[in-house]
Amino acid sequence: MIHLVDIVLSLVLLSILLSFGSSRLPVLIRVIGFQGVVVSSVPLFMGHDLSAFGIAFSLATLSIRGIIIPLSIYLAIKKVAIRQEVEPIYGHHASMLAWLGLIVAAAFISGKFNLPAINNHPLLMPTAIALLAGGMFLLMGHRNAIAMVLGYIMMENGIYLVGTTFSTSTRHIVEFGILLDVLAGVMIMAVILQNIKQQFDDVDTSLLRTLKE
Amino acid sequence: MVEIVFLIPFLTGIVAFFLPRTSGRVLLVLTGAAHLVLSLILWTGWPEPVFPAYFAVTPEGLLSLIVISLLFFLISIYTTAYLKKSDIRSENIFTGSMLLFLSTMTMVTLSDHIMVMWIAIEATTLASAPLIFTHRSAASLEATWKYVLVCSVGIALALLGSVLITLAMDIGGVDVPVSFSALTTAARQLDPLWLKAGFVFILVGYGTKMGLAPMHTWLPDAHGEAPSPASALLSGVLLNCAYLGIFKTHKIMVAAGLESFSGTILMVFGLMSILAAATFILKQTEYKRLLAYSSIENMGIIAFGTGIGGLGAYGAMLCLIHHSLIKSSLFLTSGNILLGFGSRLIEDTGSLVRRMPRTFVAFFCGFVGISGLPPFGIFIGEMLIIMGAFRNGHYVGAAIFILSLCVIFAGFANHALKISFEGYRTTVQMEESASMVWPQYVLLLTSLLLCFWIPDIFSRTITQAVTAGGGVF
Amino acid sequence: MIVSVILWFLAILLAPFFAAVILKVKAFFGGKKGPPLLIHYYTMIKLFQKGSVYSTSSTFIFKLGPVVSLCTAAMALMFLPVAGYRPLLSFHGDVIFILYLLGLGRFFTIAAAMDTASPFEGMGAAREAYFSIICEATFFMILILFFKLTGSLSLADYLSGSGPLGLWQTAGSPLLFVIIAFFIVLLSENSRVPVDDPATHLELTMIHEVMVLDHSGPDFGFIELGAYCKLFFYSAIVSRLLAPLNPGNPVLTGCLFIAALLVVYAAVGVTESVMARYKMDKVPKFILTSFVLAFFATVITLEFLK
Amino acid sequence: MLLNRNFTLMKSVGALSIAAGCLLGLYYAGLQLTLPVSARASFDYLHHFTIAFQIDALSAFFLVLIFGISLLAAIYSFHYMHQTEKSLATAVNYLFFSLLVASMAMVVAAANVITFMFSWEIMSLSSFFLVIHNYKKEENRKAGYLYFVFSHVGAMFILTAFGIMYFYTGSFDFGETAALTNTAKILVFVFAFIGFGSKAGVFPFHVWLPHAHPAAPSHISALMSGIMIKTGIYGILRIYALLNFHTPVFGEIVLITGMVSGILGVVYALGQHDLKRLLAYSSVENIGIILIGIGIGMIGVSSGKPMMALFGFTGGMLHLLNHAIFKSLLFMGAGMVHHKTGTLTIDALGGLLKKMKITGSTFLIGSLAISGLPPFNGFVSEFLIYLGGFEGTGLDRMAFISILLAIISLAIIGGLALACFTKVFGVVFQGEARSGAAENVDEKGLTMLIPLLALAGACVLIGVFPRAFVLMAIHGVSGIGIGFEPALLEPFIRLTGNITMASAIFFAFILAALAVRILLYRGKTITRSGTWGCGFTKPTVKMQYTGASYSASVLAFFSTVAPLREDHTGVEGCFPGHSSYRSKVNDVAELHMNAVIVHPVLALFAKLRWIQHGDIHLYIGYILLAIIVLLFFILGCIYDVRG
Repeated sequence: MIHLVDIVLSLVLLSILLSFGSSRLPVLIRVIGFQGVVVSSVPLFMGHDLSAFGIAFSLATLSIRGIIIPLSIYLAIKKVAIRQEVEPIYGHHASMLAWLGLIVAAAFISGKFNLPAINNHPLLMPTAIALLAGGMFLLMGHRNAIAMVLGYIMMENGIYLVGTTFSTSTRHIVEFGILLDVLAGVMIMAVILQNIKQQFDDVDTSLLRTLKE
Repeated sequence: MVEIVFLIPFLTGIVAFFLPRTSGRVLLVLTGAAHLVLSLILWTGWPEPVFPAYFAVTPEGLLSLIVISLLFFLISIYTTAYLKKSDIRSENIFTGSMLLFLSTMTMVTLSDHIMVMWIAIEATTLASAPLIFTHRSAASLEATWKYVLVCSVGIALALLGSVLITLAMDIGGVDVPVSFSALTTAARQLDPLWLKAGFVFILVGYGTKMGLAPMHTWLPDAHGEAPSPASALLSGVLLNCAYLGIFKTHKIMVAAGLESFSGTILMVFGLMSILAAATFILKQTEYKRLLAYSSIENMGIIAFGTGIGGLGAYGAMLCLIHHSLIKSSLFLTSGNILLGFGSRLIEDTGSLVRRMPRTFVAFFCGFVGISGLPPFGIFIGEMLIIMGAFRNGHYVGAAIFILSLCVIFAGFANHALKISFEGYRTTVQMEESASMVWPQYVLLLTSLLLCFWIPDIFSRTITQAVTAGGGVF
Repeated sequence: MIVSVILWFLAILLAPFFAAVILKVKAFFGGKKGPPLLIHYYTMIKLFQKGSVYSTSSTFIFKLGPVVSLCTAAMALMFLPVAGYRPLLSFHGDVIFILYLLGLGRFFTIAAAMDTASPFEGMGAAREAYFSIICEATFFMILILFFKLTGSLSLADYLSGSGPLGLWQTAGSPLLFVIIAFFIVLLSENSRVPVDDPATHLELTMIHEVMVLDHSGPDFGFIELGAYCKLFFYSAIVSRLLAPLNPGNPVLTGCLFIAALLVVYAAVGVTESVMARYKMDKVPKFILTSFVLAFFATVITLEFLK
Repeated sequence: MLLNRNFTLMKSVGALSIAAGCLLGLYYAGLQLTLPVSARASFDYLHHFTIAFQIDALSAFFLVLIFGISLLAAIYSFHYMHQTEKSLATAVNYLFFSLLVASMAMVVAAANVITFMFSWEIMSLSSFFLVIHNYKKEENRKAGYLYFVFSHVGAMFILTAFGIMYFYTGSFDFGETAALTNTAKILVFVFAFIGFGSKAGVFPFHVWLPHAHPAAPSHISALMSGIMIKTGIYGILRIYALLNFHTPVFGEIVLITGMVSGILGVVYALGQHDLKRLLAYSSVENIGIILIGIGIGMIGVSSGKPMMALFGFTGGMLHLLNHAIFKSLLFMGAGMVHHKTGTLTIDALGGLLKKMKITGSTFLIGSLAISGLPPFNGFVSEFLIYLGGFEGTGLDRMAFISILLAIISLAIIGGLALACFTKVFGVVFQGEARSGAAENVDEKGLTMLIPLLALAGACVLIGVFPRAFVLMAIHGVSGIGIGFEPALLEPFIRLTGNITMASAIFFAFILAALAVRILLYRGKTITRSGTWGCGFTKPTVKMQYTGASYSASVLAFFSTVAPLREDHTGVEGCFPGHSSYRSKVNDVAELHMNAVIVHPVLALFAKLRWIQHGDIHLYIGYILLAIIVLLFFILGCIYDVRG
C-alpha cells in the first residue's frame, strides 16, 4: 500500500508543477480539480479506517473538492467571459525554479521533524508543505483574481492533507464541516469575482488598489 | 439545549432572506430580543450542551456571548431606523446575513472543539462578507474582496495550527477529545514543540481576523466601507470572537507552562498593532477608518494585556468588554454623522455640537471613553494593564505602550474636536430620530455602570476567565 | 528708646539740609556761590502754603501717591540706626521688610505717575520700575554677604554699635567693593547723575522728576521730603560703613557720623559735577556693575573665609 | 442641574448648590484641619480593588483652599454668566463646574492609585469642557486641544511613576514605599514631577497654561489658576511625603525649575497684551515662587537644617494660599472688566478706575499683594521663603550656590512683578480710556462685587495678621511628615508679631500723613485742569504711554529668553499717514516643543504610512512574513534550549 500512497503523492507534486507551468486558466482549474481528487483520495489509500462511514465521507469530500469547487469557478469564468491567459508576475522559468526550490526546501524542513507518521510515508510531509507553499506562491504570484482563488484552494488541499493523514482523532463530521466552509468560501469568492468582472470587466487585482492610506 | 441559542438566529436568518422589508426588520429585532433572553437564561443556570464534545459553556465564552447579544439587540433597533433612512437595495440579504452573522458568532462563543471553533470563525467571515458588500460600490467590492481573501488565507493558517495541535496530542501520546477544555487539563503531556508551532499558526490566523498588525490590513477597508450597523457588529463583537480563539489557545499554553513564550509573542503583536494604529490615526481623513484604526489599537491593547498576564489579563478582559460597548456605539454614531453630512471625510463634517446635539453627546462621550478617560471602563482597564506591565517588569513594553497611547490620543482628540466644534458654516439642526440615538446612550451608560459596579456573577465570570488565562491576584 | 526717637526725628529734619550740601558742592565746582544750605526748607514751606492743581484724568491714587512715598521713606528711617544707636524698630529680617516697603513707595509713585495719562510720566515710570529691579538684586547680594558675616538679617546688627567694625574685621578689603556697590545703588535709587539728572529741563531724559511733574503744593512737598529721607537713609548706611568705629562718648560719635555723612553727600555732589548722565540704554549696564561688584565681594570674602 | 428652561432659576440653583456644597466642605475641612488625627474612608471596588480616601493635614489644607475659592467663584458666576440665549451652554458649564470642584476635592483626598488617577482624570476632563465653553473662537478650541493633550500626557507620566512604585510595593495604596531602591525613588520623583509639573504649569511644561486660562470664563480661570494648578503642587508634595527619601537631588530639581519658571513666567507676563494671558503667565511665575519655597524646604530637610526646611515649606504653602486668593481676585477683576468693556486687550483700556471704583481698588490691592509688597499677604509668604533661603546660605558649595541664585532670582522676580503689575494697573485702570470700549462703563452685579471685596479683605487680613494663617500653613506642612519640634514654632510667632506691629505702625503713619495733608489743604484753592502736556498743546488719549512701550525696555534686557517679534510700518514723510506697530513675545518653550517633539513625530509616522499600501499581494506577504519570523523564533527557542 505504501508505494501506492507515494505514487499518489508524487501525482500531487506533479499537479503543483503543472499549476505553475500552465498559462491558461481552464487548464489551471482542471489541474486544481485533479489535485483535489487525488488529495482527497489519499486517506483511502492510506487506509485509516475503511468503514463504510469513512469511505462515504471520503467520497463526498472527493466529489466536492474534485468536482463542485472547480466547477463553480469554471462557471464563474464562463459567466464572465474573460481572457484565458494568466501571466505569473515572474515568468515561467522563474516559476519552475521556484517549484524545484520548493520541493527541496519542503523535503529539508520535513526532514527536520522526527515524526512517527513520516517514517512510513516519506513523501507525505514534503507534499503537504509543497502544497501550502505552492498555494501561497499562486496567491502572491498572480495578478489574476481567479488564479489567487485557485491558490487559496491549493492551500486548503495542503492543510487537508496534513490534517486527514495525521490526526486519527479528528472526526469526519468535523472534516465535513470544514469542507462545507471551504466550499461556501469559494462560492462567495466566485460571486465576488463576477461582481469584479461586472465592475471593471477584468479580474486584474491591480485594479483593486484604491483603498489605501 | 445550549445549541438553540445559535440555531434560532440561524433559522430566522434563512427565513429573512425571503421576507419583504418591514417584516424582515421586525424579525431582526425580535430575534435580537429572543437571543438576549436566551443568553441571559444561559447565564443564570449553566445548562449542559447536547453535544458536549463540540460545545461548552465557558466563562470567557459567556462574557462574549452576553456582550454580543446585548449589542446585537441594540444594533438591530438602530438598524431598523437606519434602513429607513439609507438607500440599501436587497435589504433582505442584509438582514438575513446579519442574523446568520449573529448565529455564527454565538457558535464561536459556545464552541469548545478546536475544529468547530475554526468552522465557526470561518463562517463568521463568510456571513459578514455580504454585509460589507451592501453598498455595491467599487470600493465596497474591493473591501469585500480583500476581507474575504485575506481572512480566508489567514484562517486557513489557523486551521493548520489546529491540526498541528492535534498532532501535538498524537506525539504527546494523549488521547482526549480535541476540545479546549480537555486539552487544557491535559496540556502538560502535549508535545511542547508542536504546541508552540500550533499556537503560532493559530495566533497569526485568528490574529488576522482580530486585526493584529501586520495582519490587520483588511480591517480599515472593511470597517470603512460597511454600513455603520455592520461596522459596529464587526468591530464590536467579531474581533472579540477572533480574540476568543486566541485566548483559549493561550489558556492551553498557560496550562502547559509555556505562557512566557505565548505571552511574549502576544505582547509583541499587541505593541505592533498599537504602533500601526498610531501611525494611521495621526493623519486620518475619514472618520470611519479612524474608528477602525482605533479598534486595531484596542485589540493591540487587549493582546498586550493578555500577554502580560496577572493584572494585565484582568485589564484586558475589562478592555474587551468596554471596547465592544463603546466602539459599537461610536460606529452607530458615525452612521448618524454619515446620514447627516453625507460624507465620510472629516473635513466635510463640523460643529456637530450645533447641528446634531444629541448625536454630539453620544459621539463625544464615546470618544472620551475610547481614549481611556474616566468615567468609562477602558480607563480602568488600561490603567491595570500599565500597572501590570510595570509589576511584571516589562519596562520597555510599558514605555512604548504609554508613548504610543499618548500619540494616538493626540491624533484622535484632534479629529474629534474638529468634528465636534470646527467651523459651523451652517448651523441648521438636522433631525435625529430617537431610535438612532438612544441605543448609543444605552451602550455608553452600560459601560459607565460597569466601570463603577459589576454584578457579582459577572465579576466572578471575569475572574474565572482571567485566572484560567494566567491572571493572578 | 527716647534717644532713638529723638534721633529719628533729627534724621527726618536734617535730611533736607544734607541734600542741600550736594547743591553747594555742585555750585562750588561750577564756580558759583550756590543756594543757601537751608534752601530746601524754604521751598518746602512755600509748597506747604500753596494750593494744588489736579489733572482731570487723575484719581485718588494720585493723591495717595505722595503720602505713601513719604510714609515708606520715614518708616524706613525707623529701622536705621542713626549714628550707631539702636533704632526704633528692629527684628530678624527687617532689611527685607524695608526693601519691600520702599518698593511699595515706588509702586505708588509709579501709579500716581500713570494716573495722569501723560506720556512722559509713563516713560519715567517705566524706567523707574526697570532700574530698581537690578538695584534690588544688588541689595540682596550684599545682604547675603552680610548674613554670612553676621548671621543676622537686621540693619541694627549691621550698623549699630560695633557692627560695622565687625564687618570690616571679618570681611576686610572686599567691603570696599560693597561700599562702591552701595554708592551706585544710592545714585540710581535716588535718581542722581549719572543715572538721572534732576536738574535737567528736558522731560524726555528724566526719570524721577518727570514722574512728579503734575504734583503741586503740599503733595509735592511730601514727595520732596520723602526723597530726602530716602537719600538720607542710603547715605547713612554708606557712611556707617565708611566710618565703622564708634568712640565711647556720644558727642564724638555724632560728629564722626555727621562728618561721614557730609563726605558721602559731597561725593554725590562731586559725581554729579564731574560726570554727565548716561544714555538711557547705558544705565542698566552701569547699575549691573554694582551687582557684579557685590557678587565679586561676596565670592572673594567667602573664599577667604574658608 | 440641567434644567435650562428658566435661565435665572437654573443659574441660581446651580450657583447655590455649588456654594452650599462648598460651605459644607469648608466646614468639614476646617474641622479636619483642627483635628490631629486623619480621617479615612474606603469602599470596595470591582471586587478586587478599593476606593480609599484619607484626609490628613496636607489634604485638609488644600481642601480649605479648594472649597473657599470655589464658593466665591460660584457666587461670582451668578451675574457673570449673563448670556440668556446660551442657557444650555451655561447649564453645562455649571454641571462641569460642580464636577471640577468635586473632583479636585477627591484628588487631594485620594488615598490610593486608582482613586487618585480616577479623580485626576475627571478633573482634567471637566476643566477641559470648561475651557472650551466658548468653542466658537478658534483660539479657544486650540487652547482646549492643547490643554487636553497636555493633561493626558501628564497623567500618563504620573501613572508611570505610580507604576514604578507598584513594581516594588505590589500594592495600590499610598504609604509603604520602603521597598523602593534609591534610584527607583529618584526615578519615581522625576516622572511624577514632570507629570504634576505639567499640571502646575512649571516651565517648560507650562505651554498649555497661557492658552487655556484666558479661554475659560473668568470665574473658571480663577478656579483653574487659583487652585486647580495647585493640585499639581499637592501631587509633588504628596509624592515627596510618600517617598520619604531626603536626597538633595529633589531639592535641587525643584529649586532650579522653580527659579526658571519664576523669572521666565513674569518676563513673559510682562510681554503680554491680553489681560488674562498676562495673569496666566503670572501664575507660572507664582508657581515658580512656591516651588522655590518647597525646594528650599527640601534642601533644608536633606541637609538637616529643620529651621530652613520649616521656613521654606511654610513659605511655599502660605504662598500657595495667598496666590490662590489674589490670583482669583485678579481674574475675577479681569472678568469684570471683560464683562463691562467686552475687551481684554490691555492697550485698548484705560481710565476704568474712575467708573469702576470697587473693581479698581480691589484690583489695586490684588496687584500690590501679587507684587509681594507689605502690608499685604504676598509679602508674608515671600518673606518666609527669603528667611528660609538665608538660613540655607550656611550650606556648602553646590547647595550654597543654588540657594544664592534662589534668593537673587526671588529679588528679581519681585522687581519684575512690580513692573508688570504697575503696567497692568496703570494702563488698564488709570489714565484716560484708550478706546471707545472703555469709555462708558459701570459696575453692576452685586454677586460679582462680593467675592472681589471678600478676597481683597483676605489679602489685607493675612498681610496684617498673618499669625493664624502661618500656623495653619505649618499644620499643613506637618502633613508632609518632616518631623520638627514645637520649639521651632517660636520664631514664627515672633516674626508674625513683628510684621503685625510694623504694618500697624505703617498704617498709623499713613493716617497721620493724611491728617497732616488735610490740615495743609484746609481753606486752599484746589483747581482741576488738564495734565501738563510738556509743551504739547493738544494732548490726545492716543499719546498716552502704552503697556507695550512700558515693558519694551525690560523685555529688551531678556531678549535672549523672550524673543520679541515686532512688525511696524514706520512713519514716513512730513505728514505721515497711518502707521501701525505690533509686537509679540514668543515663548521659547512653545517654539521648541514644536520644533523638537511635534514635527519629528509627525514626520516619523508620515514615513510609515506606506504600510497600508493597498495591494493585496503585499497584505498576504505580511501574513507569510509573520509566520516565517515566528517559526524562526520557535527554532531559536529550541536552540536556546539545546545550547
